[in-house]
Amino acid sequence: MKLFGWFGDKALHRGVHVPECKEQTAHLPIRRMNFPPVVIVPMSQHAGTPAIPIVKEGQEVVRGEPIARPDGFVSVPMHAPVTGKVERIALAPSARGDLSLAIYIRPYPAASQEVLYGEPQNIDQMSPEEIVRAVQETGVVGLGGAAFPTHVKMKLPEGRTVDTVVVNGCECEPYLTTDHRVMVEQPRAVIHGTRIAMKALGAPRAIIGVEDNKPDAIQALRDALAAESAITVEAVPTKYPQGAEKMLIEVLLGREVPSGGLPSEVGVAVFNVATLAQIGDLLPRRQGLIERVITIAGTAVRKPGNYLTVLGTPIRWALEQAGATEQAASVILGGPMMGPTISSLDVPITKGVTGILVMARDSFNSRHTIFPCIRCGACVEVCPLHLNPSRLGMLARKGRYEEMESDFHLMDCFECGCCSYVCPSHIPLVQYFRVAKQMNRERKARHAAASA
Amino acid sequence: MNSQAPSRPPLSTADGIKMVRLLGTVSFVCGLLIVITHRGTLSAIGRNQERLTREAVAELLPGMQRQVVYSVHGGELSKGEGSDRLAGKIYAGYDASGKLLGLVMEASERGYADMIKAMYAYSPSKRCITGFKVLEMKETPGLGDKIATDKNFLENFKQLVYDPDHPIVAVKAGAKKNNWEIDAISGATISSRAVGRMLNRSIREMAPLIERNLRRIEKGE
Amino acid sequence: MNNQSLGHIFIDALLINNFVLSVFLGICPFIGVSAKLATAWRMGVAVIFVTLVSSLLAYGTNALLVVLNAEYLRIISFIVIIASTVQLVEMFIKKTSPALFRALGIYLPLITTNCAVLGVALFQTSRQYDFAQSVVFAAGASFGFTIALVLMAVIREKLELSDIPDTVRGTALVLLLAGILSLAFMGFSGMGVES
Amino acid sequence: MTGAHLVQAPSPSENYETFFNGLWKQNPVFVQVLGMCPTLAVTNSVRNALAMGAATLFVLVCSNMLISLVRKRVPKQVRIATYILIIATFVTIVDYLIKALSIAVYKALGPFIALIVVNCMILGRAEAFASRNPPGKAILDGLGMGLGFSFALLCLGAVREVLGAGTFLGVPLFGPRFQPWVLFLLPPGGFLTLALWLLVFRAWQSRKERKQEQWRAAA
Amino acid sequence: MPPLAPEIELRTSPHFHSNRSVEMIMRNVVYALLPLCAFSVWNFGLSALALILVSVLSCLVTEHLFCWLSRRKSSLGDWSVTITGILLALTLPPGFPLWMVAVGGFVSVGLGKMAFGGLGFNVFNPALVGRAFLQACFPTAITAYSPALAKNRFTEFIPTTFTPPFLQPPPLADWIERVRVDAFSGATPLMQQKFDKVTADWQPLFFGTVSGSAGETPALLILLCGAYLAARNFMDWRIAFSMLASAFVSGAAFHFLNPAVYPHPWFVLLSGGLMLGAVFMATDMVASPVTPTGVWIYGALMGLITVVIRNLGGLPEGVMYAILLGNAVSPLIDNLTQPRVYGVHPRRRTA
Repeated sequence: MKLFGWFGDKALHRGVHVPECKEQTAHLPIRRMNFPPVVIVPMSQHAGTPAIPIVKEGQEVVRGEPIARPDGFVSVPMHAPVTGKVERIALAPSARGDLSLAIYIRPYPAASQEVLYGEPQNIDQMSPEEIVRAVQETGVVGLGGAAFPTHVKMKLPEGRTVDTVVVNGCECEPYLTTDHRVMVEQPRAVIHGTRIAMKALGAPRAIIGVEDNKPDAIQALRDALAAESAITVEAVPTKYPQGAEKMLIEVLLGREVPSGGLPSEVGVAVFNVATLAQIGDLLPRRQGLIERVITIAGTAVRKPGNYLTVLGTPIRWALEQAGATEQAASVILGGPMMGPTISSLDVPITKGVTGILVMARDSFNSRHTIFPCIRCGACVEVCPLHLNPSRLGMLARKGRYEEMESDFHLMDCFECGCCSYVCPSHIPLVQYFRVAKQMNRERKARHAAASA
Repeated sequence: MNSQAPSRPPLSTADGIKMVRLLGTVSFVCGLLIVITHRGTLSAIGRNQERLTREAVAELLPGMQRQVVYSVHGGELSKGEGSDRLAGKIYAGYDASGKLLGLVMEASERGYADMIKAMYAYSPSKRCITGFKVLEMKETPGLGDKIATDKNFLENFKQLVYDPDHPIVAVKAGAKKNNWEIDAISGATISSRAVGRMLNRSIREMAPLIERNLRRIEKGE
Repeated sequence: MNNQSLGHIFIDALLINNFVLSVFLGICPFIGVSAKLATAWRMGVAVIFVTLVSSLLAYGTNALLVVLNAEYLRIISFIVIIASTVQLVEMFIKKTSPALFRALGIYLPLITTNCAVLGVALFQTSRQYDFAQSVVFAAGASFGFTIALVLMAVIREKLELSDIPDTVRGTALVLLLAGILSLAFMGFSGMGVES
Repeated sequence: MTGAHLVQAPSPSENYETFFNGLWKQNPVFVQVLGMCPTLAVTNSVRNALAMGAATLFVLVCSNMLISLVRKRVPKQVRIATYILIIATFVTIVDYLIKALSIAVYKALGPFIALIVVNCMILGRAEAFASRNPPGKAILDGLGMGLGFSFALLCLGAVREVLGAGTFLGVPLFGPRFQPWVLFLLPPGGFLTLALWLLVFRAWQSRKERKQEQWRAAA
Repeated sequence: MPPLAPEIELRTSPHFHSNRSVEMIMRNVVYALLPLCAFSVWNFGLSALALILVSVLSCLVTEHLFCWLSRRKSSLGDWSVTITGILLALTLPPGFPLWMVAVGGFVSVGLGKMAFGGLGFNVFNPALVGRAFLQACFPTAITAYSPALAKNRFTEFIPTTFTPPFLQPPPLADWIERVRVDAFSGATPLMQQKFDKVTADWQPLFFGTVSGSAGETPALLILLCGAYLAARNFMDWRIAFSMLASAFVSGAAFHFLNPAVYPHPWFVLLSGGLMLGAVFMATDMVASPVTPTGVWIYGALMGLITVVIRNLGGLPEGVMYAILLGNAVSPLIDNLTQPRVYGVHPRRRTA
């Protein structure tokens, strides 16, 4: 709660101001990372059904060649990130902790790594349906972290229209600067991708929302746009979690996505800038997604920066390249607000990984005693969804998970972490909510099993 | 009581008669018991009540030998308790020689906690209140309830003048200047003032009636 | 005759001499039915209903008893009135609003032994309230009961999320809370008395 | 409204047990939490507490006896009505008796004498015990419960009078400069004192349980 | 890259954390209360100092005792009990017998806080529970006020301060006669207004050089300390503001209905414990609602009750009762004003 409200309309009213910590990498141009000795391509790098391998062990693959086909509509193909030999197809650990099927490819050290696969296609002559199919072929998923297949977002349910495409260039998580660098270095790809998305959805206009702590990105995009009128670039005041799609829609358009609903219900589709940059880049050449930009930063890394990394690169390799120091004590996949710490370095970088933070011990003041909730209401003030984390937390402590869902909208929470961030009692609210959601899911599954 | 079964089986006529008979018997026994108690205690209760008021009146009118009760009906005075137990009452007290010592009346007023009920003695000849006694109250113990016990406070009512031009009123402790004022108990202003108001209202209502009927009362008719 | 104004009587029964918190009537349901807000609220509504009806009936009955000079039957007739009022209200609600009946159903029989209801009838008689005063008094008393019950229920629901020490849990806790609430309600004493 | 207690019939093995059950083990106030209203309302002095206890004891014993006498003839359907009728009768009787004996006590207890009718303890004993046992036992049960109730009232009354007024049965205990804790005479004091007694009772019981467990563990 | 192996840190997000903590908030409230304590000592002398010290000490000891009894770690470190102690002292008359203060401290912490499970779980403001207990217990002693700026206040104690335990405090009238510097008669400005319809000037009320409870008099200083807390976001200014505003508005309504009886709204605002209550006690986070709409309703309700009790009730002061009643209603307010969750149409209430 602040003494003075924000009277400007285009800003997030809730949420928090977190330390940005972006100066470490924001100015560093994207560099290519060396290929690892082995790449691990999991079949499930996206939300939806896992892909099905179409290669065999021992088979040679060319960089860019499809190696797995989608299983159904809500699924995407995988492409070989490197030219090399399929070493084995086996279960591999993932960052979530469980095992999933993956294709291990050993790159040929001497082979050309130019992408030879793919052929040009003329997008202007394609129908929206054809674009959706083409996007699925590229294997592009939401690169902002959610990893939801992009073509699914481009396919509207019957009778629904989208009037605005919102391009999410906020990147509100501290430390991360991948989207920032993509906007600065590839503004044309972003805009091209935006046009493709508009065409696929039949949307007459698009807004690129960029937080005002990235003036160079805004400038680059505006320069690339020239006199174009259908696409506009809007600077929004920096605040976390503005990069969440519901929040950005509210800030830019003043529309509220119904609880449990999709943005298309209010005529909006939201895409991450990096996602659209990839589409703008890959679609005309009919190529697949094989690499992405990640930020490697943190307090225990010698060469922080934005690295163009082939998908499937083991994190251990990536950290060796960036030079993690002796002090490194924890590795966070993604940003410090929502990213999980990982326990194993032998998991690969997948399509949804936006960054890797290598932190020295005690980089965060996280060793506090937990006090009981003193009902200060700070969490209620910051929750972007207007939930009541204080009450939710107290219910969670007593194990009253069902009530949390039925009466206090637990399922709306997207775990942005604002409540935990501000809590003076240091209650790990978000963690409570994760547990509660999981317990509810398990209970429902049990019920379903029992009634079946 | 949740043990009461909500569903009842249908009753036959014989059952019904049995039930009525039983209830009748029980009611009869109960009624008998009540009536016996009522009859048995009636005189004791009457004596008790009479003694209570008598003692209170006697305390307010020292030296009283004989007491006559008048009841007030619509601005008229009539001798005896009367049938209407809600009517106001005036107790007249006489000394051994039959001279009127004073009149005792009841008054009540909202105090700090609940109604304060009190009796006071009034001397028609001196036109002043000569005694005061609290009958019932729930004033704060140790504070407001001093109106019944505080010596200095009760001293006020030894000679509190009824003056038609000046209302009886409680003033701040120690600020009493006129003999129609009451020195309040410090810290118990509200209770003290309630007493003042009570007396003022009651005496203003009763004094004209008493003036009119003074002759009768003096003779004890 | 009692000369108090209707407003006084209402405020007095509602706040100053709240039936539960300072006259100690209806303590059993106050302790027993105050664990959940929803049930407390329904109990409160049911009590308001029954109290108002039985207060009217008790007023009439008392007048009759006075005329017959049979005041020794007062207690018996009052308790009979209340028991039958509860039955009547139950039947009436069942006929007119089955939904309400489902909500209130299980609370209605409990009201028979709620001393607040009998208390209203006895107090209005002993204080010699007239008809309007009786109604207002019954309304104030039953609203006061409901207020206390609802307040206690929300507080107890809140405390369910707290780490109450084991020794205090249960009736003792409710009584402690009632004590503090009663302290807070003392602020109303002397209300409306000229100072 | 603790219905569970109402159907808890005491073990009928011994008269002795019947009597002491109510006095201590199943104490209506401290254990069963019944009859709260008079417990709180009239315990601001020992005298009132004792008078109330005696009145309740009288009603309880008499109604238990009468109900036990007619128990075999009462059909289920009119059971409660009969009990209430009987209880109300004895309450009326006690009302008049107190009025005849002492107006002062009568005034102090006020409508709470009449409210004995709705004391759930009495109806509870009628339903749970008197209606299932012969008169002798019913009287014993009534005595036990009534004395247990009076004992609880005395406990409260003693604390409240001693602290609140510095007196016991009207006799000053501490001399004139004692500062009375007026709160204990006021309604909040009733709640707090009862809460305190319940805590004491609870603590005592849990200690006993702990000891028994230890004893059992040792054996 | 060899590290990470032996003692890897596994945390859950968010890894960032603001630097605020309960201990820090509570400590700052204590800082904000210290000027009030200092003023109180200057205004009332040694007795006020003894009062504050004994009150804090008894609260600390009680909390420690209860922690020990329940075999928990001592919670003195979170400073919250210190606040309770100071607040309790500031609401008592400066010459309040110390043994009663100790009783009050014990009741505040024992009954008002630890019985409910300690910090974060108390339903009512602990200091006010203690104060209400004392008010009901010792109505005479708690209305025995001593004059402000008395002579010799730094060299002698108010005679009632060292009353032996369990005995009544001696009467103060003679002592007041001896030490007073103005026409003080033992009544605070509020009492004078209530019973004698004498309304005090605003300057002494504003600067606090009047009789009253130990820390409630300096309106200006309380506002400044509150402003510090509000500016550093350690206090919900909306509660204090809405309570004061509502008291002002309802006070004005009464005043303009009958100016002869009811005081001017400025007097309502500056006199008695309203400022202290609104700024430091109504804003007690634990006992107030958390919802944004709720806090406004909560404050407004307390302001209204304060004025109603002051103007219509039997007591000169109603802030304490108003806040306790507000505390009691606050869970209900919380339930009824749950924020409308983003994307949930139409407005749905959760009970």
